[in-house]
Amino acid sequence: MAALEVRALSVGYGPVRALHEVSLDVPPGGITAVLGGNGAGKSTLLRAISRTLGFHRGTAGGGTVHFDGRPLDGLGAAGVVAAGVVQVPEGRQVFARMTVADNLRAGALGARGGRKRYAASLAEVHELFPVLADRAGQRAGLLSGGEQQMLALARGLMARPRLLLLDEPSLGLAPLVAARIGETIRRINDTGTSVLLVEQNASMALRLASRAYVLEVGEVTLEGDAAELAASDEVRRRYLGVVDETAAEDADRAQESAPVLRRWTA
Amino acid sequence: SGKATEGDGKGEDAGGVKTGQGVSDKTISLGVLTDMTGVYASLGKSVTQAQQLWADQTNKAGGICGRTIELTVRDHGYDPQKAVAAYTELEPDVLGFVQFIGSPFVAAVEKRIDGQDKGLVLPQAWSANLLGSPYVRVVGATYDIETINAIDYLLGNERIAKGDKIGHVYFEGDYGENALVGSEYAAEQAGLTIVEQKIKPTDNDMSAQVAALKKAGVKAIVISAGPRQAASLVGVAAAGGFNVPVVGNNSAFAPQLLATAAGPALMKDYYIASSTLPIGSDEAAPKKLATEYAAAYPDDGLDNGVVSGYTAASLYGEVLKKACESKDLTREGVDKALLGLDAFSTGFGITHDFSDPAAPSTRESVIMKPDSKVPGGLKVVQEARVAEPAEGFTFGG
Amino acid sequence: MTTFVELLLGGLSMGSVYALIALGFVVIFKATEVVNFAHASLLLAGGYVTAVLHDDIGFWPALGVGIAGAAVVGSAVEYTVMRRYRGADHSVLAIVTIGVDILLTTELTRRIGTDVLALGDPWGDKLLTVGDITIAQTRVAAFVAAALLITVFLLAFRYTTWGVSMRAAAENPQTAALMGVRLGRVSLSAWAVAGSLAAVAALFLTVFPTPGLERATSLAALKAFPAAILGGLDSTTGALAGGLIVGVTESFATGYQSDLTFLGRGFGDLAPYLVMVAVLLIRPAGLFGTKELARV
Amino acid sequence: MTDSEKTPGGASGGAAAGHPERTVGHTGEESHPPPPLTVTDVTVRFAGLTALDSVSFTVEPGSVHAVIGPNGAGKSTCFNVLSGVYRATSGSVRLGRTELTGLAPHRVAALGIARTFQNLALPPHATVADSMLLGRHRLTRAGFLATGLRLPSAAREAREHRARVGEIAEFVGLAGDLDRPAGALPYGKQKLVELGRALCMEPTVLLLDEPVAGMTADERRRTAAVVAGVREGLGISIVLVEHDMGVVMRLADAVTVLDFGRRIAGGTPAQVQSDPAVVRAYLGESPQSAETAANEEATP
Amino acid sequence: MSDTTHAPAKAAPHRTPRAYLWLAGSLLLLALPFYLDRFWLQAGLFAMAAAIGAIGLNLLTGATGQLSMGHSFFLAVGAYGYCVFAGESGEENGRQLTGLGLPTWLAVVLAVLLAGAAGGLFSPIAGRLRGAYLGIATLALIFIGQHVLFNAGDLTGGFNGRDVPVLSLFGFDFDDTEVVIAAVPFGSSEKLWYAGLFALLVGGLFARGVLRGRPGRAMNAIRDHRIAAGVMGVPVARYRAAVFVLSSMYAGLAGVLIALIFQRTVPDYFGMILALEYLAMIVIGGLGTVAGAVVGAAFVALLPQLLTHYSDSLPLVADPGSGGVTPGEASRYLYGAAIVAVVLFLPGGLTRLSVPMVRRFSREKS
Ligand SMILES: Nc1ncnc2c1ncn2[C@@H]1O[C@H](COP(=O)(O)OP(=O)(O)OP(=O)(O)O)[C@@H](O)[C@H]1O
Ligand SMILES: Nc1ncnc2c1ncn2[C@@H]1O[C@H](COP(=O)(O)OP(=O)(O)OP(=O)(O)O)[C@@H](O)[C@H]1O
Ligand SMILES: [Mg+2]
Ligand SMILES: [Mg+2]
Repeated sequence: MAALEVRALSVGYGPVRALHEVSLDVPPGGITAVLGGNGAGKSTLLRAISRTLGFHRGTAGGGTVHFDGRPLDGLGAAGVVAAGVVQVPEGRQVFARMTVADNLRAGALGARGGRKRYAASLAEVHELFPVLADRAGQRAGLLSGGEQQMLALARGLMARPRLLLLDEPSLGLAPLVAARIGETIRRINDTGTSVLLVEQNASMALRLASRAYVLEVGEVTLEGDAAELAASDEVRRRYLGVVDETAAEDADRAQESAPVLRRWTA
Repeated sequence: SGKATEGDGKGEDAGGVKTGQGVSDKTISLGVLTDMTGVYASLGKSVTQAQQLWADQTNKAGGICGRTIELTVRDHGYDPQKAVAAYTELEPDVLGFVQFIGSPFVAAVEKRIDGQDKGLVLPQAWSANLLGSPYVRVVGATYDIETINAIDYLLGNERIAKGDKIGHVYFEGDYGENALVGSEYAAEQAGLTIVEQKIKPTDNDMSAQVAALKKAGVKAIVISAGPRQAASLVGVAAAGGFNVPVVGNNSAFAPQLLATAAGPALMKDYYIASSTLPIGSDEAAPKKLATEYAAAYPDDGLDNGVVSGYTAASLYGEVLKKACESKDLTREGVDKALLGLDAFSTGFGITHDFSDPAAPSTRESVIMKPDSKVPGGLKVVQEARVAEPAEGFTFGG
Repeated sequence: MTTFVELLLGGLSMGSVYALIALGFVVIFKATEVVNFAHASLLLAGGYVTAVLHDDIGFWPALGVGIAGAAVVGSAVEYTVMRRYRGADHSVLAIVTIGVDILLTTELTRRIGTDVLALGDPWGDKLLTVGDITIAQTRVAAFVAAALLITVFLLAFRYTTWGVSMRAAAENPQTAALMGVRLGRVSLSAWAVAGSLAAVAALFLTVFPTPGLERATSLAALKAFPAAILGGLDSTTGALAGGLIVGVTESFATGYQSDLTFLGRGFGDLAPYLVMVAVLLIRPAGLFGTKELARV
Repeated sequence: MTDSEKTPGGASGGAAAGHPERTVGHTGEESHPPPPLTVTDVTVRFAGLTALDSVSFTVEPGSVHAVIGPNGAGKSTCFNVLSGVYRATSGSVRLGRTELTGLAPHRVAALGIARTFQNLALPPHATVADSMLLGRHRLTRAGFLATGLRLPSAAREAREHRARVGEIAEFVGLAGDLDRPAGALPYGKQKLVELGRALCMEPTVLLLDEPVAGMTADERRRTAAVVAGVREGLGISIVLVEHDMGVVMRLADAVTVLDFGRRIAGGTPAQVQSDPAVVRAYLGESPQSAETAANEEATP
Repeated sequence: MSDTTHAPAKAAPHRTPRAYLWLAGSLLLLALPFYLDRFWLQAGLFAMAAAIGAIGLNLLTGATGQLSMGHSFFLAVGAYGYCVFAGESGEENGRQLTGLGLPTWLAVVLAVLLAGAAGGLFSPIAGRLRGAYLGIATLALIFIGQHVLFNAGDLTGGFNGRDVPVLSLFGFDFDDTEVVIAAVPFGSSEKLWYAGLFALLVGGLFARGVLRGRPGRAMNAIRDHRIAAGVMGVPVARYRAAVFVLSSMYAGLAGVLIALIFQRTVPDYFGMILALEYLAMIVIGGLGTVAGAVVGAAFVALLPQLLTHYSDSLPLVADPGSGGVTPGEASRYLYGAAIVAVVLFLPGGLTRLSVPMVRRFSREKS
């Protein structure tokens, strides 16, 4: 049985339809990747699972979400966290006026376990991102973009979730760190946490994941084993950036004829 | 349009009585512009209920000029815009106003009253600024006179003497500043020095004022503020062993205060000057009013607002009767009737003379002292009289 | 000199009452970033309950019920009104609290009517005298209560998960929800706490030297605005400091009124606002408030 | 009342009035290269932290200059100094001969320096068109009176500039989204709005802070093409901060590498990429980054 | 009147239902003085003045994000400024009052400018503070204003205020001397009605132009992201100051109009409650738009009047003094509840209401 089971999920923002009958699984202890271009609906999918669509004036228009057989649909956002599902949101969203340390404490609010567990989690994320230990007393809003991303991720890890929803965790991270994020995800996964990974760095995502889905304009267009998907032409071209010779030439020509911006004359 | 055909409402009834706005064959409408939800709520409530009581009694006794009295009440909550709006609303439909609380609002419409409307208005305020209009008439001594009388009481009882300093704690605004004119005049006459302390209606703790007055070494304090300020002042002074007499204007007392921590101190050495006998007086008229009011409004306490509201209403009644006799119930008729009224008394200890719009209707004041045992919480310590300096006081100087 | 010390102490003691009121603003602001204009009516509610009950059940139980009652009123406001606006603009929410304030104040003033209610406190008009200096015992009690409560909240905000949840929810409700913060519960608790604080403040605002609780009592709560801002709207320490500064300023401006006549009489009410503006010019987020972030 | 500070002519050159060296260009034909942007010994300190430590580099006219480095190295801080948001503790920044240090942001903008924000700084409710029109603030002159009284000049100006906004939106690929609120767009598109808004300023120097973050591979390629197109078409200088080495390699003419606020390397992309210090501090030997880089290089 | 309905007939095919609504609304507003009592006209005039003031506040708070709780101060500056500029020196109510005796039209202009200048003086403070801090700092203005109004007696007349000189334009006096037009006697309210409508129209259109144009975008940018606005070339400090000045000028104009309606300035009026009412107006109507300000002003200014006027016929209301809920209290309950409910059920303000309605209307037509 799947840890997370999304069935025929549809979501709209007012008149805008963002997801249409999306179904997807995250196997227990597995990593599932979701790929898709801008506006495909990846973040919307995660919001629907974590029950935070309301904050964006979005509404679920049908479908079900189950986690370990329990429906998540009736819960509030905090209830979902209590069930063990934690989302690291897109675009950092650190608590800018709180210190780094307090951000991490906030991350642990939904976690079970006492002081010891907290100390252990803290030590772990500090080891992972030493800069967060150095800057413990600094207000999070003053961190650099990448540091904020690390904090957002670390904050999510503090909750010790059973299912981690990651929305572009490597956004804005230096290559070295991005690579480390990959390792971390794998390590977390090894300890039994399932992961639903939305990531633009498709090569990393597909390397980590066992299953993968491609979303386009709110619908699943491709799905399957991550390795198989990585080999498909479509995915290679659009998400891995691997281009065969003729296509490259086409692209170059297309660029030539692509709209050029004239200078502006008053 | 409907507006165009509307006449001025003037006419004559079967009995040959001329009528105008607010008077029909069956009723005489009077307006009440009061404050029952704002800062003067406690005054407004007593005054309005007393006036309603008067109207009911009058109607039961057959009304005036064969007509029943109808009061239209508007509660403006001490909001200028609402007050002016309420005046505008009622003015075309009433003969005049038996009550108008808030002297700034009276001032705001005074031009209209004097210029076109000419209906008789009895404000529940005693500022000398209100004098001078033939239509806006103050019933009782103005604050300046009242303050002179109050200070004279202290002098007469040898609580203070020439050369002393006395403190004056007063509200910013009409009331306080008019009272200050009186205290300064009295001080000048008696060779006293005034130490001023201006406060706002939102100040409830008089500790700093007491400290300042104590520092200045005053021998007595005049307070021209609200009941709460008086209570705090007297309480703080007494608790701190600063034992000087305190006198206040008629608005500086409410019987409810006697139940608070300041109660004992108030009963010790605090005096109030006023233009009526207290409701708890043993005279016939106050006694009767007290009984009837208590019967009509069993849940509400007695205070001096009841007396002053009832007095104003009775005055209006008297004027209407006189106007009826001269067969002219128009606004002009009412005004004329009032000017002819030079000895009006309702048994509350003071006789009023309304023949001069530029002077208050009396220069006398009764001096009272808090006493929790009497209804209304005040007993008389000195009957109505005019202090010598008050006789010669000129207004607007 | 005695006058100076007396005014200073008088100011400090009145200031601690302001500090208590300001603390109520701070709690709501920290939890929701909303300036709560309904605080004055919570204060009236707490005071009213205490005042009507003390005769029957004694002062301390009455105070307890008053505190609980105001907490219930606060929670009810949160539950029935504020909750429905989650995510709205903060200035919009401030306006909503004005509406709530009008409703509550109208109801309470209608009940209080024209009465001046005593709270039945044990201190009465007793004074504490040290040398030449006297100060009302109620005010000493106020000072102690303010210092105590403010310390408690300072620690609570800093060290409990409640404090962290509150700040997180205020800053970014959505992300806080993603961290498992129950937004409803957090703001409910904040309103309840603000209500209880208001009841305590109401006690000290209406006992000697002020005559008692009456309909205009809530106006005095407005003086806590400059106090809260001056200290920093999101700082408990700031509430204390701001309250004391406002109290002392007011006391001196009034006490030395005769020496300050060139500023116009009745300057005492204005002085706290002038001090507030002066402080804000130097420190735009108050003395202890969190400075605005300026990074992109 | 704000009209006084407008650049006369408001043309593409956009150099400040009173800047003697460059009179403002008016036409597309004219192709004066923009003046060089020189950063000299810039140091920025925050309480207990040196975010930039005596950093110097020069952006050659018309070139793409990449600034790379680990997270927290000081790249965005550098942008903040260049755009007047932060004031450098010491050092100087010059555009041609004009000193920028100490100028308020809007004065820097008036000189034709435009930027995008790493963490997005878009109004949540305004439409994409309005957000982009904001970029044209410095090029337009209608003030309170002119717009309030609806003078024809204001209407004409608004029309012209809306047309140009349309062109730029078309160019960056937002033509279909002009009437949507920017806040409701997906992350990647919001980055494009930022880019479009900066282009709307008709800048002489364009500062891009991670323009392709949050995009898929082919979106990155497209955006990179847009950036290349900007340089081609407008001949302006571009300073680029980006963690995607593929994009950096493809676009940059020169690279400056920062680490802990210090400049640790500089040169052509190729030189930098093989610099051991850079590899150690930033790139690492991760197969992934090499892979992307290689892929990108396959499409020159 | 038949002319007016005929004239646009040619253009009719292009007219949207919205334009028809506008037309009908304007005709109604122009005709009202012929039908309404002074009370209602006065209520309407208060609403117009409030609308002008609220437009100003919406420019500042709604569009630029600078919370102001001191708006009534600037209204006071306008009102008293007019009195001082237009009034004559002399004694009034036993007080020596100073007045410059300028022509009244000039006094209006100068009063508005004076209010603007007062806003300009405060702008250094406004430039440094944000959010609730700015809001409460502006509260200081009210207390300063009240202090001055009470203490500068020779300018303001103190507690009881001073008389407002009658506005006179081209020899036409806006006073209570009756002029009969179409058999309807025109007093000050009827005359001022048209002056008020004109001022509101001009003020509204001006603000709308500003909001929809370049300054409006810059103002919104400052509200949404101050730093980004600066980087985009908006001189933030200067703009904030300019908007403060402009907003104060609107308040000044509203103040002048209010003074003319009152015929007397009363310091009590310009207090904190009024400032909060203005905030309520823009929130209830809709933040950041002219229509929002106007609708909100009408709501806040007229609702209490309606409630008190008809309170006698409201159920559950007892006679004053009988111990039940008095009309005054009932109207306060309803007013408080209305604020809460409007904001609750119409997030974005009352003006949101009209959008779907007009849309539906036009759909049905087509
Ligand atoms: N708050 C909102 N209001 C209206 N429409 C929205 C909102 N949020 C997202 N959308 C729309 O829903 C669709 C899906 O957006 P979503 O943010 O889920 O995309 P995404 O796949 O996460 O894109 P990206 O990779 O850029 O983050 C898009 O068309 C977007 O415009
Ligand atoms: N206003 C500030 N106050 C305090 N520290 C700051 C401030 N701005 C930046 N810093 C610190 O300066 C360092 C450099 O930040 P900067 O944003 O320039 O990094 P960056 O190179 O852009 O990193 P990234 O790639 O992660 O965006 C960081 O450690 C950051 O925490
Ligand atoms: Mg997304
Ligand atoms: Mg950065």
